[in-house]
This record gives sequence, structure tokens and C-alpha cells, in this order.
Amino acid sequence: MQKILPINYIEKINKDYFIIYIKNKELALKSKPGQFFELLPMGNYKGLLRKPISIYNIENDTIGFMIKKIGYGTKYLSQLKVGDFIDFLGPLGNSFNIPMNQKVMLISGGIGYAPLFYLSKELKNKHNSVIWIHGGRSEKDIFDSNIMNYTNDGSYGKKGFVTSNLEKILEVEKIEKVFTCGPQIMMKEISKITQKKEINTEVSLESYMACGIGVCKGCSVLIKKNNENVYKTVCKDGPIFNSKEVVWDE
Amino acid sequence: MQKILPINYIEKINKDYFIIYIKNKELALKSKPGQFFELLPMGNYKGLLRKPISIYNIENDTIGFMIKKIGYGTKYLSQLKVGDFIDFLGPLGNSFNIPMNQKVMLISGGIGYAPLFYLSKELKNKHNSVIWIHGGRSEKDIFDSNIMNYTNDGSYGKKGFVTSNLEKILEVEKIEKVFTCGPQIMMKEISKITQKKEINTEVSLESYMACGIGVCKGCSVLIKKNNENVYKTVCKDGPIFNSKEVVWDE
Amino acid sequence: MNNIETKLGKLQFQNPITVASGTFGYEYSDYVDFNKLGAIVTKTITKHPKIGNKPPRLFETSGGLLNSIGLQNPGLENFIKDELPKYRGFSTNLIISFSGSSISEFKEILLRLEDEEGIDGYEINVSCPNVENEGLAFGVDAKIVNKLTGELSKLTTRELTIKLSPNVTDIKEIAKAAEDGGADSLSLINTLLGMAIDWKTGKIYFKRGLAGYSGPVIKPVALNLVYQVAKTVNIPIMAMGGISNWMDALEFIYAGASVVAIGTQNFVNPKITIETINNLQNFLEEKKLTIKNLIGKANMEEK
Amino acid sequence: MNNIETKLGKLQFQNPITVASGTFGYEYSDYVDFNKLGAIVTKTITKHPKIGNKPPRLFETSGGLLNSIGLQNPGLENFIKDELPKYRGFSTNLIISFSGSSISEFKEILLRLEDEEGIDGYEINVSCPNVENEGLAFGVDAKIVNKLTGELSKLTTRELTIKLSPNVTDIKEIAKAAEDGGADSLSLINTLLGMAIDWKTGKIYFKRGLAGYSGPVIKPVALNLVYQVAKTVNIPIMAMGGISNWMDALEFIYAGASVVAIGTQNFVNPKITIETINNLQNFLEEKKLTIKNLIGKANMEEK
Ligand SMILES: Cc1cc2nc3c(=O)[nH]c(=O)nc-3n(C[C@H](O)[C@H](O)[C@H](O)COP(=O)(O)OP(=O)(O)OC[C@H]3O[C@@H](n4cnc5c(N)ncnc54)[C@H](O)[C@@H]3O)c2cc1C
Ligand SMILES: Cc1cc2nc3c(=O)[nH]c(=O)nc-3n(C[C@H](O)[C@H](O)[C@H](O)COP(=O)(O)OP(=O)(O)OC[C@H]3O[C@@H](n4cnc5c(N)ncnc54)[C@H](O)[C@@H]3O)c2cc1C
Ligand SMILES: Cc1cc2nc3c(=O)[nH]c(=O)nc-3n(C[C@H](O)[C@H](O)[C@H](O)COP(=O)(O)O)c2cc1C
Ligand SMILES: Cc1cc2nc3c(=O)[nH]c(=O)nc-3n(C[C@H](O)[C@H](O)[C@H](O)COP(=O)(O)O)c2cc1C
Ligand code: FES
Ligand code: FES
Repeated sequence: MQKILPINYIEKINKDYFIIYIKNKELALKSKPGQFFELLPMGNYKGLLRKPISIYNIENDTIGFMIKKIGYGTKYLSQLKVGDFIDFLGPLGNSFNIPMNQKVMLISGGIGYAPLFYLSKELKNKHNSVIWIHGGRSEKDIFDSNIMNYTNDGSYGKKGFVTSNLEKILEVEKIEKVFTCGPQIMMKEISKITQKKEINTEVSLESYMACGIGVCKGCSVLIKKNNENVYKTVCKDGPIFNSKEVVWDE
Repeated sequence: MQKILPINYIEKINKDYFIIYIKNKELALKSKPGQFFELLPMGNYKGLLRKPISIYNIENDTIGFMIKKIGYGTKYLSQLKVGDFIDFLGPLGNSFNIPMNQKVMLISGGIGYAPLFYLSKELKNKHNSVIWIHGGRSEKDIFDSNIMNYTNDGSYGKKGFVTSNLEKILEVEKIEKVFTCGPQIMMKEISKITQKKEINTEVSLESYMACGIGVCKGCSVLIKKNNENVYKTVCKDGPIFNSKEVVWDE
Repeated sequence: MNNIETKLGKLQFQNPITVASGTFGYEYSDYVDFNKLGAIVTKTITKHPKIGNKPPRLFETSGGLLNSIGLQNPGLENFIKDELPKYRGFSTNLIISFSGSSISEFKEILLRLEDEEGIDGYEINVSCPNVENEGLAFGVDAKIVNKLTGELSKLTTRELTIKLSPNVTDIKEIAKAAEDGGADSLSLINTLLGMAIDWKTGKIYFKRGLAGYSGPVIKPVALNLVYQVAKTVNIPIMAMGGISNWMDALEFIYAGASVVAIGTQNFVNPKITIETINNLQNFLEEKKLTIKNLIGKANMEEK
Repeated sequence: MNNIETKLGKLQFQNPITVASGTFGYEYSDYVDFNKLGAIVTKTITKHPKIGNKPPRLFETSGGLLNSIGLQNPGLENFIKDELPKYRGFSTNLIISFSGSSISEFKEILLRLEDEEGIDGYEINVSCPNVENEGLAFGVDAKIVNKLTGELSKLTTRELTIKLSPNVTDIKEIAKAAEDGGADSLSLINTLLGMAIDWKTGKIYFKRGLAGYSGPVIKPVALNLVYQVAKTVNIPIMAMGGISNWMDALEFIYAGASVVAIGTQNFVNPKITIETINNLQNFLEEKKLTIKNLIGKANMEEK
């Protein structure tokens, strides 16, 4: 779907992060955890391509997008005001496979927190018990004091990486499934660990995108299929892949 | 000079015209009637080149720019708010030659009104008696009810063109000097008339500009010098030329 | 709707708007009624499947897009099996883009496609590096283009369009060579060549160094080349290069294009083709103009 | 200030920042301390004065500038009389750009300039149409470029830079021809070719149809060509094409440029050269880098 909608509400988290909320029943109903939209700000936006942004939250008709300021596009989005229009393309991509009555773990790094938030709610709706480990560079990258937080500089929560005690926690908590989103290197490490322990793991990948719908093949990543490496599109075949399929070292 | 300055005040005239005021003593002191600035809006401006805009008014430290919405650049300028920054290059170009104790006439068309406003004030300061004829398409293009106004559609003032009764008025009023700014075709007609009557006439020309300071030769117009046609820059040699020098039909 | 009709060689077009190869695919049927397009041009296929280049494959520059897709495609037979059936169903023209690494491979692909129904034309992508010309693209050598066109034109009665590269000294010469070889029409321009380097580290962004450059920024370049070629040849032109709206489309029609294709802009606005058709039609109706009377009518008249 | 020094052939540069011919002139001395520049490159002069093309001469496109100035210049003798004395006074390198319509005219101009003091180098603009190559630009024909360079290099000990056109099939071949002919360095790129048409009326904007295309939009194209040429020749490169800030400058240095020139951006920000020098210097100091160690160090290393 493509819809031009006004911003309904903006939540500033801190200097680097903010959340844009829009209201649209149709889009909200269609949106599943792990999916994303391609955003194009209206007006004097200088950029050419849309910006892929995950669904952070859905509540009734409201859709939230949690965004980190990186470059021109995300900074432009951060300067928008309530009532400004954005052109939304989506929901796009596949979605997380949500189990029932399991012990699952979410592991996020930085803005990788965003897609897991909506996922965590849906997981709880399906009676899963959820443990969430989140890591960031410093206090600024921490969004919820009620989950397990790590910072690289120790400015909040434990000092270290989300992988620091992961093996032990997975064992102790008897985790049956892992969902992760964050820097490539983090997801790779986690996949190594969970693969050893044979825990089903879903990763949310990122890639530079143009069309967002599977046409341009610009977002291709190497995926193992029947012992062969093939290029799959993150935008349509993904962004969610089973960690076992991902060819991490290309 | 090049200065980045905040907008001090904005006056909306109507749907098409607005005035931007800035405050800067140094620039105000240097600015003479007929000169212009090259404006570059800061922020998310998509345009590449600066926009040449005449000095509309100077009052103490305040400089006014009266602008007509035409395309992307002037529309962008029209959306700016008080406090937004613009990069100003100027004052640029030569200026009107202001006589003393003469009977002078100003003739403007549309946004050509802008540079003549500051000029009219300086003319009066120098004890000239000033008659101002202004023309526009319709009521929207009329800015001062105290001057002689023409509209093409008759929606305000007299129906017709500024040239309609010009010969007669020049004669009756014993005009010694004419200053004009407006569409090329209007200035050409006026020049024909005043040349016949041997009335010294200064015209303010327009041309597409890049550098604004005489380097790129992009704004060249044909000018008669000693019976030879040479290209002169509107930005540096102009924008004010004696009507006799201008080669109207190139 | 007579005023928006046009022709490309042998093909009748209900309107002049089509899509640039590689920038459009079946996925757009969620957003666009394919039957409303002047034609569908498919992504370039090759004899064998191509997995494409190592990522990253995209990079946005100010107003432009660099891509290094590497002609990822399922190969001729998979295309015929899996994709052609989907496209065949539409009532508009279907133009298949393909490329080969030698003249005989081009011929082989064309002959195989001749067996298939529902195809209206071929767009020959000669911008791929090849062996017969020491690794340079076919499309930069007039002699090879002439020979290739000559051989292909003998083998088909379907529309034969040669897609030209802009990265040549004299595109007119190549265009003439294709015309002389028997091309029914020409398609231009393919992407410019560009590159991206990270100023922080000196890292070359694409694994192959250079990439194809497309988008609004290449429009003035494309417009000039279309204009030059239109003055040189007598066969019609399908134009592309930075076309982002119906006004751009008109500029290219004035420059000499009978048909215009939208490329990169599909990624930005999936409905751009339909919007362009509608806006163009409204404009023509309001001004009582027809496309056919505007083709190549760019003029220098003094004001 | 050692870390920002560089060389262009025979010339020592206090920093790598200079200006592109035709985009800079004495008028900028109100905004820029010329002594702070790596060099001054003057607007191309010709033997006889040129009044330039009929207006309009400029047109802004999205992110780019089309120009049709037509080499308006006062001619060789007026330049020597009126302008050279003004430029001579500066302590930085002075590079004079000139063009001719035949090899003998190029030689004549060079020899006349040899009589004048205070000139450090010549930039040979071979992008003008000429008779010896049937009206095509000198710069598109490797043989002619080789011959021209060969003849000019014999006549001077000053820095001899050949400015290359991007509008060729294979710029490496032309670059090599200039190197083999004895050029001390190469300068690239001159403007792309572009065109503008008014969609409302079909009116061709420039009287000559085509125009030169410059500005940020041509940066990816220039970067690729500089990189290709740097891999091909052993003489240093002065790079230009869309450079708008110090980060762009670094990209070109990584691509292989020893010196970079700012063109169109001067029109936007008259102080851009000085700002670029200062920002570059700060960056180098902070990172403890030197320009000389960055030249041509663009790399493909896998992450
Ligand atoms: C499926 C997916 C979901 C995402 N979800 C979120 C989210 O919920 N919140 C969030 O803050 N960010 C998210 N991102 C990342 C976000 O898209 C980039 O941060 C953003 O595009 C950066 O654009 P920019 O103009 O600010 O920065 P730029 O300076 O243009 O680019 C900075 C970096 O951002 C990435 N990037 C730039 N353009 C694109 C593009 N067209 N497609 C993909 N990546 C690009 C590249 O890695 C680039 O190096 C997601 C990305 C993907 C692929
Ligand atoms: C010396 C001078 C003084 C001027 N004073 C005023 C003034 O006081 N108030 C006012 O409203 N307008 C003034 N103008 C005109 C103003 O510069 C143009 O209207 C403006 O540049 C239009 O830009 P745009 O982006 O809105 O429109 P665009 O859509 O970019 O262009 C519309 C038309 O504006 C003109 N234009 C565009 N770019 C330039 C450029 N770089 N240089 C010159 N002309 C250009 C061209 O004729 C063009 O066809 C002046 C122009 C000159 C040369
Ligand atoms: C992502 C991408 C993929 C492309 N793939 C092809 C292709 O397979 N075959 C081809 O002939 N051209 C291909 N092109 C070139 C386009 O068809 C078109 O010629 C070019 O992009 C210029 O048009 P535009 O600026 O409107 O995109 C591709 C362009 C892009 C951006
Ligand atoms: C208005 C203008 C005038 C130019 N005049 C000349 C010239 O006289 N000689 C020349 O070699 N190049 C000339 N050029 C080309 C520039 O020197 C430069 O090669 C080109 O503009 C690319 O750099 P840029 O994108 O930074 O402007 C001119 C460019 C512009 C925009
Ligand atoms: S972004 Fe185009 S295929 Fe994924
Ligand atoms: S605008 Fe450059 S010389 Fe006038």
C-alpha cells in the first residue's frame, strides 16, 4: 500500500532517537512484527530514495516508527512536526514467526530495539515468556529500564556486550527461540552461539534499499538454500531470516 | 560581503508577494538604490544557485527584500519564518544615478516595483519631485494606492499599460529623468518613447545569474559602447544601464 | 484517447509511457494496472542465470542513484518458464530486454524467444562488457553494433530496439550503425558511469569500483543525447534517463522521443507511471495537443 | 603546515585546493586571500577576444548547472595587458588556461605567454571544437592530443597540464596519449554535455542547444574518471567536477588526485576554497594524516 499521511504525534526520546506516530486503521491492521515501511517525507526533502523503517509499535490504529538520527534522511525526519506529511509504502517484507507458549529471548543492539518492541507485545499475546537483552554504546542507547541492559562504556546497566553472558543465560533460562536485531557483527556472534546450542534463531537483516518490494535486486544478501548460496532480497524475502540461512562472511 | 543573518520580520502582502526584513548596520550602510543581494536560504534548500533579489527598502539598520513567488527558490523563501537564516551576498552591482532637484518619473511593472521603492525615497531626499506609474496584471500586483496604477484587466486603477498615456504625461509633467524596472518588453517600449523625447532613462535589467560578482559571464547582455555591441554583465556592470546603451532586440 | 497514442516502430502504443529495463517488475502490479501502460519492458535477461554482484549494490548520491546490480536474473529458460507467463496476460505491449556476451549468444537468445508467444518486441542491451570487443561494452563500437543489429534484424519480425550507452564519444555514430543494421527503433540512455568513495576511510563503496548512475541528475545529459540522436536517425526513439514526472516526459518527447520510459523514479513512487499517463493526458486535452504532433518539435525560435 | 602540502608535476603546492578554470576571477579577492590557495587557474583565453554566446547562458537543473558561456574572454593580448599583472602579484602558483583552434595556434599562444613572467604553468583546454578534427573537440581524439602535447611540451619548462573532456568512450586512452606526449600532469573533468527544453513550449533553452553540465551532480562521474585515469598514468592529476566541500576533496584525493579544484561551488559560496583548506587541514591534523599519503589510496579491502 502507498499512503500519504500526517504525523499524529512525535515522541523525542533523546538527542539521537525519536518516535513518529501515525494513525491509519488499514495499515495498522496489515502490519506484522518484523515488517517495515519505506518512508518519503513530503516537501523540501532533498533525498531521492525512500527510507526503510521498521514497525516499532502498533496500538489500535496507531503505528509507531522509532528512528535514530544517522544522516540526512533520518535527520530530516527528526525535524518534521505534527501534521507534516510522509508518504508511506508498506507494510513491506516478511515477518517474525511467532511461537506459542515458549520461552523466548529478544536480543537487540542500538536501534535494533525498534522492531523487537512490537514483536515482544505479540509474543506475550501468544503466551510466550519473554526475556529481553539490549545493548548500546552508552546510556543514550538504552530505552527500557525493565529489560537487561548492557552498555559498552558501562554508563548504564552492565558494562559489556549483549553476548557477554549469553551462553549461560540461554542455558539457565532454557530459551527455546531467539529473535535478534542489531549490528551485523552482533547478530553474527549471537547466531554462532545459538547455532551451537541448536536454538532456533530469527534475525532481522538490513541492506541498502531502493524499491523495497523485490524488483531492483539492490538489497540482495547471500542466503544458503539447499547447500547453495543464492542472493535473496532483504526487502521481500526478508528482512527476517533464520540465522542458519544467513551467509555471514561474504 | 557575505553574511548569514536571521530573518527579522516578514510582511505578507498577498498570495504572491511578501517582504523579508533583516537587520544589519554594515550592509544597510553600504546598500544603494538599484543594488541587489544574492540570497541562499540555509537548511534543506534543494536549489544550487543563489537568488538575486533587489533591495526594496532600507530604514536605519533594516533591509527589506520584496519578493514574488515564481518557482522553487522564491516559494522556498516564502515559507521561511522569522529567525530562519539566509546567507546574503552583497550589496552587488551598480546603482541608480540620483539627480537633485529634478522632475523624475518612476515606471514599474509587477515586481519591478521593488527596487524603485528605495530609489523613490532617496530621490525625495535629494529634493526631486517624483511621479510614479506602476502597472500589473491585476489588483494583486498593486502595492500603493497613492501612485498611478494600471492593471491589464482593469481590476484596479486604470485599465491598460503603463505606456498607455506615457508620452502625454512625460510632456505635461515636464519629466527630466525616468527610472524603470519591469518586464523586458515594457522597458523596451518605455525606452523607445523616452529616447524620442530625449529624456535620460535608467533601466534595471534582469538576467540569469550564477556568481553575481562578474566572474562567470553567465549574466551577460548586449550593450552598445562606442557604436560597438559588447557583452556586459548585469551583476557587475549593471543591473542599472542607461536605456540608450541597451540592445533590446538581440 | 486518441491524443495520447503513439508508435514505436512496428508497435502501436496506447500512450507513450513505459518503464526502463531493470527498474520494474511484476511486484508493481500491486500498485499499477499494467494494462494501462504503453508497454512493459522487462529486466535484462541473459542466457544463463546470473547471481549478480557482491553487495553493496546501491548508493544514493545527491539527486542520483548508483547501482551495481550486475544483471542479476534467472536466465533465459527460467524467465520463460516462471516470468513470461505472468507478463503475457496483459493487453499492453511486452518488450523483452536481453543481453549476450557474443553475437551468436544474442542470436541464440532471440531465436529461443521467437518460439514464445505474447512477446511484442526485444530491447537489445549492448551495454555489457564482452569478449568480442576486448571487454569493452558492445555498445561503444559502431561496427559491432551494426553487425549485431544486422544479424538480429534478419531473425525476427518483432520490434527490434537497440539500447544505447551514453558513455561514448559520439552516440550519433552508434545510433546510425544500429539504424543501418536494421533496428526498428533505439532506446536511450542506459546509465552513466559513476563511483563512490568514503571520504573517512578511502574505501571504494562498490566491489567493482564503478557503478551505473541514474536518476533526475542524468536528465540533462539524456535530453541532449536523445535530441542529437533524433536529429541523426529516422527510426523512432524510446527515451529514458531521469524522467520523474509528466513534464520531464514532455521534454523528451519534444526532444524527439516517440515513447518515454520511467526508471529510477519507480522506486520512489510506485504509481509514477500511471500518474504520468493521467497528467499527460489532462495536459494534452486541456491544450488540445496530441503526442504525435509534439514528437521532435523542440524549437529554437527566438522570442 | 607540512601535512597539507602536495605537488602537481613540477609545482609545489602549499595545499591541494585550487579553482576550476572559468569559475574564478579577480573579483573573488574581496572574499578570498588568493595567497592562501594552492594555485590560481585563470579562465581559458584564446588568441583573439571572444564575445561569447548569445544569452541565455545559464540554467539551473536539480543539483546541477548548465552553462553556455562560449569562452567569453578578452583574448591573449588584452589578458596579458590587463589581467596578468593583477594575478602576478600573488605568491601562489599561477596556471594560465588557454585554448586554440589548431595545434599551431596553441603553440603560438604558449610561446607568447613564455615571454611573460610570473606564470607557473599552463592548463591546455582541449574541449573546444576544432578544424583539424572535423569540428569535434581536440580532446576526444587520442592521436591529436598526443601530437598537441608533444609539440607544446617541447616549448616550455613550465608545468604543462592537459585538461580532459569526460565526453569520450575511453578517457584512459586520451590520458595515456597526453602522458606519452609529455604532459606533466592532467586535469579532469571538464563539463559533461547537457540540454534543457521547456516542457510548456518545447523551446530549447540555449541557442546552441547543448551546454556544459557541472555541479554536485557530476561528482560520481568525475570520481570514476579520475580513479580510472589515476590507475592508468604515472603523472599527477588535478581533479574537478562537483567538488563542494572538503569531504568531496578528500574523495578525489583518495581516487588519485594530487590537487583538487573547486568550480561551480565558488558561485554558491565565494569563500568555499578557504573553508575547504581550513577544514581539510583540521581534519588532517586531528587524524595525523598527510595529503601526500592519501593520494590514490582508495581501497577495496573487505570489511
Ligand atoms: C529493513 C530495515 C529496517 C530499518 N528499520 C529502522 C528503524 O526502525 N529505525 C531506524 O532508525 N532505522 C532503521 N533502518 C535503518 C535506516 O533505514 C537508515 O538508518 C536510514 O536509511 C539512514 O538514512 P540517512 O539518510 O539518515 O543516512 P545516510 O547518510 O543516507 O546513510 C547512512 C547509512 O544508512 C544506511 N542507508 C542509507 N540509505 C539507505 C536506504 N535507502 N536503504 C537502507 N539503508 C540505507 C546505509 O547503511 C548508510 O551507510 C532500517 C533499515 C532497513 C533496511
Ligand atoms: C538583479 C536582479 C534583481 C532581482 N530582484 C528581484 C526582487 O527584488 N524581487 C523578486 O521577487 N525577484 C527579483 N529578481 C528575480 C528573481 O531572482 C527570480 O524571480 C528568482 O531567481 C526566481 O527563482 P525561482 O527559483 O523562484 O524560480 P525558477 O523556477 O528557478 O525560475 C523562474 C525564472 O526566474 C529566473 N531565475 C531563476 N534563477 C535565476 C537566477 N539564478 N538568476 C536570475 N534569474 C533567475 C529565470 O527567469 C527563470 O526562468 C531579480 C533578478 C535579478 C537578476
Ligand atoms: C537498479 C537498476 C537496474 C537496472 N537494470 C537494467 C537492466 O537490467 N537492463 C538495462 O538495459 N538497463 C538497466 N538499468 C538502466 C535503466 O533501464 C535506465 O536506462 C537508466 O536507469 C536511466 O533511467 P532512469 O534515470 O530513469 O533510471 C537499470 C537501472 C537501475 C537503476
Ligand atoms: C560557468 C562556467 C565556465 C567555465 N569555463 C571554463 C573555461 O573557460 N575553461 C575550462 O577549461 N573549463 C571551464 N569550465 C569548466 C570547469 O572548469 C570545470 O571543469 C567544470 O565546471 C567541472 O567542475 P565543477 O562541477 O566543480 O564546476 C567552466 C564551468 C562553468 C560552470
Ligand atoms: S530494495 Fe529493491 S529488491 Fe529489495
Ligand atoms: S552572474 Fe556571473 S558574471 Fe554575472
